[in-house]
Amino acid sequence: MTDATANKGVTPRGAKPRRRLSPTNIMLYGTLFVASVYYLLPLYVMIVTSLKGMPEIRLGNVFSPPVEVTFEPWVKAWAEACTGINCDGLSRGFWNSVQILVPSVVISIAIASVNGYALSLWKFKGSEVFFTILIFGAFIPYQVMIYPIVILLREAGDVLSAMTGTKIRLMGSVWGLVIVHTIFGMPILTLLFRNYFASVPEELFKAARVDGAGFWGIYFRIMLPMALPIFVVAMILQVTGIWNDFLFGVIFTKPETYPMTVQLNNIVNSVQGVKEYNVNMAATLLTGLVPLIIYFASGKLFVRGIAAGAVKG
Amino acid sequence: MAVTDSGGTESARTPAKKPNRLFKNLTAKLASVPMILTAIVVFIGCTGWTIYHSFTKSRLLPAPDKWVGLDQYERLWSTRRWLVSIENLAIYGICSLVLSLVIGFTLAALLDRKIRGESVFRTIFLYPFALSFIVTGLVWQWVLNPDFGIQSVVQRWGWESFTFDPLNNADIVIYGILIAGIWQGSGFIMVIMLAGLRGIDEDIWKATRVEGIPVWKTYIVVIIPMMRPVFVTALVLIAAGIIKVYDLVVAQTSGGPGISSEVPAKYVIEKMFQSQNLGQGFAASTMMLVSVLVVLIPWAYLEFGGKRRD
Amino acid sequence: ADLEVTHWWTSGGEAAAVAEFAKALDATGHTWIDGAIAGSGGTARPIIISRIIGGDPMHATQLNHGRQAEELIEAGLLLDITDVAEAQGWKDIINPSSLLDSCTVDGKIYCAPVNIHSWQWIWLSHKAYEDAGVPVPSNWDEYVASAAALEAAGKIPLAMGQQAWQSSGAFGVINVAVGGVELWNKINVEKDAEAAGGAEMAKVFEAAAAARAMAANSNVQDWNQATNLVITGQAGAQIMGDWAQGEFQVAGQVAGEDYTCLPGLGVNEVISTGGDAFYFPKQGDADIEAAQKELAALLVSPEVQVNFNLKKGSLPVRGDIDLSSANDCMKKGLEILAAGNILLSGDQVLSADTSGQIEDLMVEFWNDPSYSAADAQAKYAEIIGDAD
Amino acid sequence: MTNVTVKDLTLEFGAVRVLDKLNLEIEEGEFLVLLGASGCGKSTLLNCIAGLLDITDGEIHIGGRNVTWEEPSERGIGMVFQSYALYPQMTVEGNLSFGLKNAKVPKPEIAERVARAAEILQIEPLLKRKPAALSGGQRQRVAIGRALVRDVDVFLFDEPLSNLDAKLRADLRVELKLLHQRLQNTMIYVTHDQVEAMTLADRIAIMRGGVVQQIASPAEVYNRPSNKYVAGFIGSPTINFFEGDIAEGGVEFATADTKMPLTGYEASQGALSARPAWLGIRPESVITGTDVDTQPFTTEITVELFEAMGADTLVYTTLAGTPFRFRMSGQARVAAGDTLRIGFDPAQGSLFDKTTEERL
Amino acid sequence: MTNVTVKDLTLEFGAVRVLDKLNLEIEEGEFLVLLGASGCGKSTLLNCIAGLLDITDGEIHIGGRNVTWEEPSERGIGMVFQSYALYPQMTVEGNLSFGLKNAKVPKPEIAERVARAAEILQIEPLLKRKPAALSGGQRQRVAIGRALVRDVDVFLFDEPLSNLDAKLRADLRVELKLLHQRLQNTMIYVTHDQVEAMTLADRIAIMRGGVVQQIASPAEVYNRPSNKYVAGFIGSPTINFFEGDIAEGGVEFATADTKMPLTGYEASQGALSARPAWLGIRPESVITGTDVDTQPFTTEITVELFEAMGADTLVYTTLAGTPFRFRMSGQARVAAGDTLRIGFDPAQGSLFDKTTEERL
Ligand SMILES: Nc1ncnc2c1ncn2[C@@H]1O[C@H](COP(=O)(O)OP(=O)(O)OP(=O)(O)O)[C@@H](O)[C@H]1O
Ligand SMILES: Nc1ncnc2c1ncn2[C@@H]1O[C@H](COP(=O)(O)OP(=O)(O)OP(=O)(O)O)[C@@H](O)[C@H]1O
Ligand SMILES: [Mg+2]
Ligand SMILES: [Mg+2]
Repeated sequence: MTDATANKGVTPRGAKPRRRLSPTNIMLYGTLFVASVYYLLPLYVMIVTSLKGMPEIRLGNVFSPPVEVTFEPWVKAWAEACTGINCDGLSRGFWNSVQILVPSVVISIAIASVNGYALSLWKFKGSEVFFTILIFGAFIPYQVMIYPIVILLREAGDVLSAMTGTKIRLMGSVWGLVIVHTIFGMPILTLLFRNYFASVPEELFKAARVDGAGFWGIYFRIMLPMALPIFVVAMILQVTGIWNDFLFGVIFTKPETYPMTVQLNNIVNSVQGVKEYNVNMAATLLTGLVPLIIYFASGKLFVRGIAAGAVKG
Repeated sequence: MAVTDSGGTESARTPAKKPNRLFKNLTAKLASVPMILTAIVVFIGCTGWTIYHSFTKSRLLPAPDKWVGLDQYERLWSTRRWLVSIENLAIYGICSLVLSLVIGFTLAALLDRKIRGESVFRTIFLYPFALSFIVTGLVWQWVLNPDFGIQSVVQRWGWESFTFDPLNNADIVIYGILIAGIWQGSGFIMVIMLAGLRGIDEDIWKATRVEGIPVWKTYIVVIIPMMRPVFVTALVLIAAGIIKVYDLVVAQTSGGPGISSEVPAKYVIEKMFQSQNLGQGFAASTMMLVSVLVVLIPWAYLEFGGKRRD
Repeated sequence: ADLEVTHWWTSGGEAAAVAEFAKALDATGHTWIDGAIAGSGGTARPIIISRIIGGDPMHATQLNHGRQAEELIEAGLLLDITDVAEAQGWKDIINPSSLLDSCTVDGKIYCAPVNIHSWQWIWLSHKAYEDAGVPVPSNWDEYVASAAALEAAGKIPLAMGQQAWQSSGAFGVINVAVGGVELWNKINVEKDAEAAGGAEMAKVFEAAAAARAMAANSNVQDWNQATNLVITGQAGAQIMGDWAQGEFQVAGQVAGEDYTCLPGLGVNEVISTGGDAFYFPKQGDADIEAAQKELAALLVSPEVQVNFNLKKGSLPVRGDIDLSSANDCMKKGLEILAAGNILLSGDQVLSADTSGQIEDLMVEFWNDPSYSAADAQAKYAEIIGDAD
Repeated sequence: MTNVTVKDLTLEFGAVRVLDKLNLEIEEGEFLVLLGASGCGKSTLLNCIAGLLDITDGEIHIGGRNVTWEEPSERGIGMVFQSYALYPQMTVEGNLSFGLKNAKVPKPEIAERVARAAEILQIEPLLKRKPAALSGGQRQRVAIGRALVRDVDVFLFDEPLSNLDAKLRADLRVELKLLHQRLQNTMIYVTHDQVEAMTLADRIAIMRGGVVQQIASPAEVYNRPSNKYVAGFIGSPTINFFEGDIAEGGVEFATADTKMPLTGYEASQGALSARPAWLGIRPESVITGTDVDTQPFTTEITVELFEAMGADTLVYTTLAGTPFRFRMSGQARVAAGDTLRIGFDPAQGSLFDKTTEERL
Repeated sequence: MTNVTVKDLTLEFGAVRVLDKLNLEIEEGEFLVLLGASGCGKSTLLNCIAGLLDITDGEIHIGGRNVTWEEPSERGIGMVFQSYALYPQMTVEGNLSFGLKNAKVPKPEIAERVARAAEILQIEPLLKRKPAALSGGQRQRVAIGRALVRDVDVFLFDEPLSNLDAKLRADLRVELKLLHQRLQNTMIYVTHDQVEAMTLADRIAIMRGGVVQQIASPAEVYNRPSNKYVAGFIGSPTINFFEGDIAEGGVEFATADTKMPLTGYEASQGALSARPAWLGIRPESVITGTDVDTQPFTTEITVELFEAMGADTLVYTTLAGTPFRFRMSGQARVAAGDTLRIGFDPAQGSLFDKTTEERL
């Protein structure tokens, strides 16, 4: 209506004139902008703080930009900060985290995708029951499970040792941790994959069976290549989840293999006199870097994958 | 492997006989063994183990023979800290459920209005999800610090009496945690909502425009009801997160000031390991489980029981 | 062999002290693998216990000695080091002997005590009192009287961290100082609920309530941040165990000049003899067991004791060593110890569960000004009544 | 009086020009069908008329009013979508009344209008059901009803029947035709089904690449297609084309080996002159049996393949070097390899210029 | 020799019985079309034959072998799906060779077979492309190729053309017919498009609710439908039914106000006896114009509605109290309200018992 009156006398022709600053647009972008401030503020604070020296922090507020930019805290967080008597910062944890991350992500996704595939295309009696249990499992607090799982892993390790004749320890090895991540990642990932594979046209599955492909043939040759978007989602979720994990990392590893989050906790909680906020923030940013980069790099794929898998069903 | 589902050459020689049910889809069943084990051994077995031991007087080590009946539960429900924890979880849970859905949906709806720079905004809203709760807690502890953070900035701007110090105020500390929790998780909900919105038939939008329905009304009356499955998915994800909230509280307030921001998961952990009273911890975790079931079972019944889908 | 040792000593003074152990062990040809877990025993203990239970234990671990390890010992998960103790004659040298008793189950010794920590101290900042223009008090009552002046000068009278163990520890100190040793023993050792609910104890709670008011503006989390408030003169005092001394030391402050320490709050000069001990989970490997025992012996050896305790600010566990290089505060402690004015520590007399309940109560009490002393006392008596 | 006028309508998606200076005049009460291959811009044009797309250039008038800049809801149009676009969580009644409620029409009037629409469309028993509980045809009827209750002058249909099966499609086609006769509204109807177009339309506009190729009555489009594209597009089975030359004076059409008389051909403008051209002959204009000899052109062919479709039989053969199809009665008995005598009148076909492909 | 035999096939989904003791015999080299309304169990039957569904009861033999419990890939069948079901990430070549690779056929032989199939289907230039880069018709051809390379005896088609547009459908129909003539394989073809059924089939099996209603040649099904359902199902536009009584001796069919002679009616079994019945008359068996008077039954009707579809015109009227449709040539000029004289031979129609609805 406003447009019509505003353009009285002009014969309406061609594209409708759009005012850039229409109330709707102001509302729209205004809201987005305010929301952005809320979401960006902490990141800004982290970056700014990590670039300041301690005296400046004590004087100023968290939002003021650094007067004197220093990379000291970053260096310290990465290579010098002490926990106990080890003063090599986060650097040690980084590779440990990578070593934990890669097998955990690969195995947990591999198992969950096979589960989802079996649950959607090769249903058998009772398969839905197990799936339901799995989904309920997503709600059980991890803490409740730690104790029994510790015992289970110990026993499983003993059983394996007895079977193979060599000493195998699941507790305290990367494999124990991989098992734990696989177990706790399973509910959500399985749901994701199940929904995705359920949306694959059934005829494709039938065609492959007529072509003589079996369970694994169809999985590897047909489904896997098609499921890329959902694999991306699963990968992103697992990478962030496992990278950020503290509880399992600390219980199921040893000092030599502590992941980065444990080092972060140590740096942040080892207060030497005053809290070195700048070092803490630098350490925090460094720890979050891997998942952050993954998100920034694959946000689009993530949204697409979610649309393909999570939302249906 | 004597029998395979696809190779099945052996069964081909005895074609007229119906093969044994058990060996049907054998590969599928074998491939599901990890899932079956997880479901039965871990989720059912461990839960059962935990529930059983909640009736014992287990201290540092599980003591299945020291049966004490409901003692642990009686003590649990007479402990102030547990009651506070439950109350906090309820407040945090309801608020974060509602706010996550509202914020997630609103942002998704805004992004869906064919705006410029959609991917920039989307990334901004989503990135906190990449950060752990520990990091989230730390950063917000810092931002909400009364001496350096928002409060001091506003005061420095000249509004001297401005106070915003949720983390040191027992009455509102849980909302301070909520701010951080929402910050971390709502982006993910937004993405899910966005995906759901993208799945809405374009023609529905056209139909409402032809009928002259205002945009906001279309969202509320038409789009949201159509997105029911998406909301359910989001709800499940949020709820699963809420019940587990622990790291965030530890990193941000350690349950303080006092016990005003305690949560059940923290109670469980501390009773189990710090106070070395496994029985008490198990009783508390059993109660958490029960509350999950109370919410989940009616939902599952409505969702799957009433009408059989696919 | 490589010996992995877990502990939660990560603050400045603590880490320096641990480094002494490591140095000593490395000198023997073994390697100290440091498994520090920051964030106090609360964070570290679940990790330590799950690893021991899970069959993947570290080689040695810090635990507060006392009742925490009882069940692990009963379950046969910890190494018996009686032979080391006998060879080294621990029975004769460990002072007070209660420390060794806490390591003993059924006549066998399972841990090596490394230090004595006592809670009964208040640390006063000279700078703060200077700024406030009042003299440094010499006992609790004077201190309470000076609080108003401190506050007027913009100081926090009492620095308190908000971790639960600090709340309950500070209460214990006030309990001993205000209520006396006898009352304390009655409640904590004999678990006399009546005494806990009695009139004398009511005074203790009143005093704690007063302290609560003085600490109202102290919104730091960690104990050493609170100590730092005292060191920098922002706060007048902190009730904290002797480990706080390490922080003063790292900050280069001198007892008597920059700060004053009053054992037993200057009222009842006793010290509790809690402390840390190292336990050695069973490994099932003879070589490693030998190394573990070597480490046990090393921890109690005179030289290591001196070096460690000087850095840590705690008292050595042996009475036969010369600590002439110790500072004022430590010397005060040593004197009290020598005089036998000692008290068992809370860890030794109460189960972790009861301590946990008291901690819960105290953290609530300290942080909630509306929680009346009487209510808190009633709850306290209830807990003592249920204690086992 | 013209009811809907589209003047020089241009629409671009980014750099792609989907509609190109398109002009269209639709009379009041007319049933206009937009017909064209997939992707030719039919839906786009309809959406522009509805105001659902912002046009790049041009004007749109509805009922004499320039509505170029008006909102869809103010243009006096109702629209029916291919996917029905019913609101799934509302009952049929809710679907029908939603727009009215929103426009603050008084309750009794809403009830009355819904009742009337339901009666017209015979969906009264369904009013309390949700769309999920309706069959495809019922849903389509509700979608039409939603436009109906709004009492608009112009109905826009975007392939409203293409999601339905053949039988239902035929039934609803008849219903739509009757509805139009009853309401006498202006209707603009998009489809790519030519049977729908032929049976429903007062006029058909055939589109190709964003441009209208021909706009005329179904018979005209069928019998006198304005160019080769239209001729090939309309008619099933497809028209047969011969490539050849028109003889001087337009008396004859000559392919490499065959000559066909053109006497009586109605040229579109002026007389026929000698030039290369296409001759299009529809399969159903071929005559067999006893009447063959009445035709100006007769020949003998060999049956290569035949399709018996019940009512008709389609015969495939080669004539003048090109594949040639023609229709016979369903009762005819033929077999591959049979020789048949057929005849037709080339002057009843259409001639197209070889290069411009325009009808001559 | 029978190639595919289905014996007492029963299939239940939970409590729902979708196929009910179904029997079917298909000759070697025969082209059998399964025709029926949506949801009648056509796809289910096909899937059972292919081994993709576990049957509840019964037996399936292919080439004389009982394959009831064999894997799909071992049954010697190839299957083509409605949605093509091409593997999207493989090239055309990969799609064609996937089954062979699974069967461990030697490389050179795979290459040879793929080349042959590609040649037959004329898709050689497409071999390196992925399905996404193909048009609908090309995809369908690849899908057929996938069955072709496997050198199977029996081809199963599940509505292979229904996703294509009308034009392409007609073209591929012809190609399929030629392919069958060339390969002489057994083909079982599911559709609900009757034109496809009529043109392609050697025999048509008409299904309804999991039961076969009639199985016969297209002409037989069209001209002598075994019951009222089949008569109504086959033929477009739909057959007209009159309700009435057969007179004693079967000489006449009488509705409330009209009498039609039945002389010459070929009864299915025995002679016609007096009873209530339906008479079905196909729209295309009605004659207008000069020949009307040669017909046993003539009458005068009023045109109520007509649909001009180019080649034909469909006229709607009322005859003997029931709506009646008939087909005229596309060139006929009629208008609503016109009066026309029409005639037909009721004996060429079909009579159905009033209660059993079986053909008499
Ligand atoms: N939003 C869009 N952005 C870019 N191009 C578009 C968009 N919508 C349609 N097009 C293009 O415009 C052209 C016309 O599309 P339109 O939907 O009008 O075709 P149509 O004639 O309705 O086809 P159909 O019969 O398949 O519905 C197509 O080439 C299409 O690819
Ligand atoms: N997996 C299933 N579970 C339960 N019922 C099913 C299942 N698949 C099919 N049906 C039912 O079986 C009946 C026959 O289905 P089928 O797919 O064979 O029909 P159709 O004849 O192929 O139909 P269309 O022509 O629509 O493809 C339908 O009523 C359908 O609802
Ligand atoms: Mg379209
Ligand atoms: Mg089907």
